[in-house]
Amino acid sequence: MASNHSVSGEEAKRHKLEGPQKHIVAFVLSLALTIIAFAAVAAGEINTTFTYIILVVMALIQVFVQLAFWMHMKDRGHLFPIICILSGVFVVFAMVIMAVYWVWW
Amino acid sequence: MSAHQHVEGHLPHEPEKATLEGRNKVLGFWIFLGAEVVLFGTLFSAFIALRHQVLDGPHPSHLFELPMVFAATMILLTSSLMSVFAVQAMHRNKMKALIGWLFVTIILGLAFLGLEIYEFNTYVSEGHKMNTSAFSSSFYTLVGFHGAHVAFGVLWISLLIAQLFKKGLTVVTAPKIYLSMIYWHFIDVVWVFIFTVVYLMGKVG
Amino acid sequence: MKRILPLLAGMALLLSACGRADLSTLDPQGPVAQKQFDLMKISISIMTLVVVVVFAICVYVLVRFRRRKGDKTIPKQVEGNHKLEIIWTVIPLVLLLILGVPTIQSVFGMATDYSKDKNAIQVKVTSHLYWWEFEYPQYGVTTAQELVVPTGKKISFELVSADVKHAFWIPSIGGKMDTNPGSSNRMYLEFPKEGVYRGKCAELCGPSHALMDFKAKSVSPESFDRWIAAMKAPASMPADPKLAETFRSKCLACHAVGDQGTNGAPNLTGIGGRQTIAGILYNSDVVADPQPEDKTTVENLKEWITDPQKVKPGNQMPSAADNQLTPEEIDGIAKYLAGYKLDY
Amino acid sequence: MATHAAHAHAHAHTHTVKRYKGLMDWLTTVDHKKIGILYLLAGFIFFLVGGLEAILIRIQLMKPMNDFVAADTFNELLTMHGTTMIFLAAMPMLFALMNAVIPLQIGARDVAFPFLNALGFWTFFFGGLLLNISWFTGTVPDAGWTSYVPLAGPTYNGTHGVDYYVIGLQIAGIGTLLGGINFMATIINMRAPGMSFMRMPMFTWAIFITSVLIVFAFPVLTVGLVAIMFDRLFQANFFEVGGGGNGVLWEHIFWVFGHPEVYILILPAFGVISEVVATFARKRLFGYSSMVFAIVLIAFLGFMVWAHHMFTTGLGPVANALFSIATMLIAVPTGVKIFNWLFTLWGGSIKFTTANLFAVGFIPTFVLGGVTGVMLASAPADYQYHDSYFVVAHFHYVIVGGLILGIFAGLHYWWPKMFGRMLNEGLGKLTFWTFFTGFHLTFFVQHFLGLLGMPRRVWTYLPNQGFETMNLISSIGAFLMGIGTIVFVVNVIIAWAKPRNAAADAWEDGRTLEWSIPSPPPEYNFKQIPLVRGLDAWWKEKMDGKTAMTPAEPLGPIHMPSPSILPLIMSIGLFIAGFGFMYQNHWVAAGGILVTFVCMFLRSVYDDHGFHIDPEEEEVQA
Repeated sequence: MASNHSVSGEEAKRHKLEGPQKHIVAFVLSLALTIIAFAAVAAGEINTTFTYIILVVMALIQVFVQLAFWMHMKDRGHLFPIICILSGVFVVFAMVIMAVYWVWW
Repeated sequence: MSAHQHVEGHLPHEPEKATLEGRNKVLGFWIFLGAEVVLFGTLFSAFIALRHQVLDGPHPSHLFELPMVFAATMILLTSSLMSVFAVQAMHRNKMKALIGWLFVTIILGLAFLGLEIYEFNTYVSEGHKMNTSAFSSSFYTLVGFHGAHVAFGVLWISLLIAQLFKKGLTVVTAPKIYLSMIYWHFIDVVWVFIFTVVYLMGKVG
Repeated sequence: MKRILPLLAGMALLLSACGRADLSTLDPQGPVAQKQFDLMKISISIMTLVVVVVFAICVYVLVRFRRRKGDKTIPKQVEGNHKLEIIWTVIPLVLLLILGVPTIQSVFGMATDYSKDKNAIQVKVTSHLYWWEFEYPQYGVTTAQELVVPTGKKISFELVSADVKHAFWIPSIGGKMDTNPGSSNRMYLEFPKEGVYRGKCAELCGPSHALMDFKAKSVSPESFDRWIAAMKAPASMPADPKLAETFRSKCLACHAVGDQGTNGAPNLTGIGGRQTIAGILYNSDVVADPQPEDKTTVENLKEWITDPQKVKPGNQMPSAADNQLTPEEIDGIAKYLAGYKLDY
Repeated sequence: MATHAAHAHAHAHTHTVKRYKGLMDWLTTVDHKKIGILYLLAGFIFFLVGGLEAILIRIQLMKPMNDFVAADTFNELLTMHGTTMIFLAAMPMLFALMNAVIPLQIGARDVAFPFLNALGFWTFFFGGLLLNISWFTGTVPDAGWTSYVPLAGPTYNGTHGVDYYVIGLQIAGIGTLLGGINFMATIINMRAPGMSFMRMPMFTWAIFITSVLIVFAFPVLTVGLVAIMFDRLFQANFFEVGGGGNGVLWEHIFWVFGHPEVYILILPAFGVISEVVATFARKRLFGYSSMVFAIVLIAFLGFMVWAHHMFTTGLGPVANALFSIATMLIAVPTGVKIFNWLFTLWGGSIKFTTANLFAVGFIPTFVLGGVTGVMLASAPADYQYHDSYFVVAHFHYVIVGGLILGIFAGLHYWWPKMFGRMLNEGLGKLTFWTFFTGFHLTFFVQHFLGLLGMPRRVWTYLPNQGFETMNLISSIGAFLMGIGTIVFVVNVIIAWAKPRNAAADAWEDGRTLEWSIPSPPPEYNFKQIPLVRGLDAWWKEKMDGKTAMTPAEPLGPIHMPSPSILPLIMSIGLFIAGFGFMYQNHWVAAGGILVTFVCMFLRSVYDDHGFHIDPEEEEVQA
C-alpha cells in the first residue's frame, strides 16, 4: 500500500501552526519576479536575446516558487505529484525544442 | 453561522486525505494535472511554432497592451494567494473564513475573465480574429483554453461554496475544496507562462 | 515459426526472380540507392543473426522443455542471472553501434547540398494532384511527368508541393523525400547509366495516389543538351489551322507546348516521345518492353482525353464532353500530340 | 457527518440503493468486471468491423488494376481500418483485460474511480459510434489514420468526413485519458497490504506504465485534434499554408502522440505474455527486475523518437541522425524482454494450452517485427522503406503479431476468470493455427513488396511490376486470418452454452492473486483483502501448502459504490454535441454540452453513499 498519507501527530501539529507568513513571502516573491519581467520589457532598451533570457528565468523561478509553496509540492507525501508534473514537463520540453527548431526547417 | 456547527465529531487534520476516496481523488487529480501540463505544453509549442506568422494582421508588439496584461496578472496572482488562505482556513476548520476566502477567489477570477473578454473584443475590432493568421489562431486557442479553465474553475468553486453551506465541511467536501484550490494554483502557473511567452515575448518581438 | 526459416530462404530466391531493375530498391541503379542498399544489407545481416539466435533458442526450449503428460514436478524457480542479462544487453548495444556508425555517415552524406554546385543540374520538382512538374531553372525549361537528366552528373532537386503533401521516389535510383506545401526540401541523386526508371508518389494524396507515377529518363550529356535545345525551340502547332485553333483555345488554356500556353497543367512539349500518357498508360510504340495490354500513343491519348476521370479518378483535367470536343477533334489532337516528338 | 468507518457500520443494513437487473444493470454498472466485459464486447465488434474493412482492402489488391472498390472508397476503407483497429478495437480490448484483471491482481475490490471507469467506457463507445456513423451519412474520413494536412484540411477535404474522425476520436480520447488516470491511481493507491511495487505482477507493471503513457500522450492528440477541428470548423490557420500555418507541425504533434501510442498498444501485450509464459512453464518470470526496468526505459525512450516517422519530411541530417540513434536504442530493452521470456521457458515444464500457443507464437513473430523496426531506424535506408509496403509489414508484425496475438493469449488465459467458463481447447488451437499461418502469409511477403517499390496506401497497382504473386498470397492469408477469427467467435458461442464451472485456479498453475478467488469473482472480489508475502503471491501460498490467501482484515460488511446512469447520459450529451459542432448547429451543440454539464453537476451535488454487502449473508442466501 502506498503510504504517502501517514500523518503523524507531530506533523499535524506543524500543519496547524503553519501560518500565512510563508505564503505571503511567496506572494511577494512572485510579485517581484513578475514586475522584473514586465519592467524588462517595458524598458525596451535591452537587446532581445537578453530580454528573452530574463523572461524565461523569471518565469521558471516563479513557477518553482508557486509549485513548491502554494501547491505544497515541497511537503512530504508528494512524491507522485512531483513525478507527474516532471514527466509532463519532460514531454513538453521535447515538444518546445521541436517547436523552436524543427518546424520551419 | 458558526464554524463548528457544521463539524460533527472530529474532523481530521488534513480532511482531504482522511479517507481512501479522498486520497484517491488527490492522487488522481495530480495525475490529471500532469496531463494538463502536456495539454498546455502542446498548445504552447504550437503557439511558439506559429507566432511569427502574422500575415496582414496586427503585429503582437502593437496589439498587446502591457498595463492590461499586468492588471490581469496581478488579479490572478492575488486570487491564488486567496485560495492558499482558503486551504489554511479549511485546515483550521474555520468554515466562515473558508467561505470568505473562496468568495474572494471567485470574485477575482470573474474580474480576470471580464478583463480577458474585454481584451479579446478589442483585438477583434482591431482586425485580429481567429481566422486572420496562424498567429491569431494559435493565440486565441492557447489563451482561450486558459480562459475556459478559469471559467470552469469559477463555476466549480461556486458550486462548492453552495455545497459547503448545505453539507458543511466533511471528509466528502474537504477533498473537493482542496482539489479546486490546487486547480486554481495550476491555472495561475499556466498564466505565468502565458504572460511570459505570449505577451512579453510578443511585445519584445 | 518452423515455417518461417524455409520461407525466408525461399523468399531470397524469389526476390532475384521478380522485381524490375527499373523499380526495385534491391537492384540499385545509382550510387545513392547503392549506399542505401549497402545499409540495408548490413542491417539485414545483423538482424538475420539476431533472428537465427532467437529462433534457435526458442525452438530448442519449446522442444526440450515440453511438459510430459501427468508431470506434476515443479521446476526450479530461477530469479534471474546477472551474467546472462549483461550479455544480452551488451551484445545488442555492440550490434547497434555497428549499424549506427554507417547510418550517421550516410545521413550526413546524403544531405550534401549541391544547389550551389555549378556542375550539378538543378531541378525544381513541383508535385500537383496526380502529376509531376520538373523545372530546370538553369535552362528555363519546364517539363512534366518525364524527368530527363544527363548521366554522370549530380542532380540537385528542390522539392515542393503545389497542393497537398506528396513524396518523390525513384526506388532504383535513391530513396524518397516528401514534397511539402509552403516549404521546400532538398536532395540529390545520380544516374550513372542511361535508361528509364519508374518513379512514384509515396504519400497518400487522394484517390489517385496509387496512379501518380512518373518516369525518370537518363540520357548521355550530349543528348541532354539536344533535349534542352529542342525544348526551347518554338512550338510545333497542328498543321490544320482549325485544329490548331481548337488546340490553342481548349488545351493551351492550362497546358503548354514549347513557347505557347501556360504551365498550370502538365507541359506537353514532346509528349509523343514519352513512355506514358498520364504517367500510367504505357505507349506500346515508345516503351522498350511493350506488354500485350499496352496500347499505342494515339489510343492512349484518346482514352485519356475522352474521359480522364476513368483513368485517374479525382484529377483536374476536364473530360472531352466538358471541353465540348467532337470525336474528330479528339482524334486530330491525339494524332498531333502522338506525333509531337523531340529529336535528342 | 461521522467518519467513514463509523458511518459504514452504522448504516450497514439501512442503506437501500436501487439495484438494477438485466439491461439496466449493464447500462448503470460501475463494477470493473462488468465494464471489462462491456469493453471486450464493444472492442471485439469494432475488431470485426475493422477486420471486414481489411478483407475488402485485400480483395481489392488481390490483382492489378482491380475495380472491386472505387479509389475514394478504398481511401475511406484504409482510413477507417487503421483508425478503428487502433482506437476502437485494440485499445478497448486492452482496457477489457485491464479492467478484468488489474484490481484482482493487486488484491483490490475495485478501481480507484469506479464512476470514471464507467464514464471512460461510454465516452469511448459513443466516440467510436460517431466515427462509424460516417458510413451511413456518406462522408467517411479518407485521409489515413494519420490525417496528414493539407489532405485532411478544409481546403482539400471539404466534406464532413474528417470531421467524423476529429470529433469521434476527441470523444473516444476523453475516455482513454480517464482510463489512464484511473488505472495509474488504482495501481499506486489500491494495492493490497504487502504488495510493494517490486512485488506487482508483470501485467500490472505493464498496465501501470501504459497508463503513464496514456496520461502524457493523449493530451497531445487532444490539442492536435482541437487545432485541426478549429481549422475545419472555424477557419483557423494552424495548418493552412495560405494562412501562415504549417502542415509539418501537425506531423510533429501527431507523432509525439502517435509513437507513445504504439507503446501503449504493445506494453500490455508484453505484460500478458509475461504472465502466460510464466504460468504455463510453471516458472517464476526470469529477470523480473530487469523486465521492469526494460518497460520503464521503453516508455521513456518512447517519447523521444517520434521523428523517426518523419525521416523523409525534411527535418535535416542532425535531427535524422539523433532520432535514428534514439530509435535503435529501444531495441536493447526490447531484446532484454525477449531473452527473459525465453529463459523463463528454459528449464520449465511447458504446457501448450491455446493461451500459451499464442504466447510462444508471439515471441518469434514479435522478434521479426522488432528487427524490421531497427532496420527502419536507420534513416538513410528508411528513405527507401518509408511509406512503402515494408512499413505496412513492419507495423502489422508488431501490432497484429505482437498486440493481437497478445490479446488472444490474454483472452484465452483469463476467459475462465472473466466468465467462469472454459473455452474449448481444440477450437482454440484451430484459431491459433489458422490465424497464425494466415498472419505470416499476409504480412511476410509485404516486406518484399515494399522493397520492390510498392508504395503503401495504394488503391491499386499496374501490372508487370512484380507485385502480382505476392499480393495474391497476401490476400489469401487475410482470408485465413478471417477464418481464425470466426473460429474464435464460434468457440465463444459454444462456451456460452456450457455451465459456469471453471475452477478458481482454472489452469492449476496460477501464480497471481486473481487465481485465488472464484471464477468469476463475486461482486466485491475479495471477501477479505489478502496479505501479500512476495512476488507471485498466490503461488507462494500454494507452495507453502496453503489453500487460501492469508487475510489482511477481519470479515465484515463490504462497502460498494452505487450504480449510476450518469456516465451513459454524459457520453450521450457529448455525442449529441459532437454532431452539433460538425453540422454547425449551435443549439444542438450547446444542448449536448449542457446535458453533460448537468450530469457533472448532479454527480457533484449528490454524494454517493454506496451500499454494503455482507459476504456471509450472501453465501447463506445462495
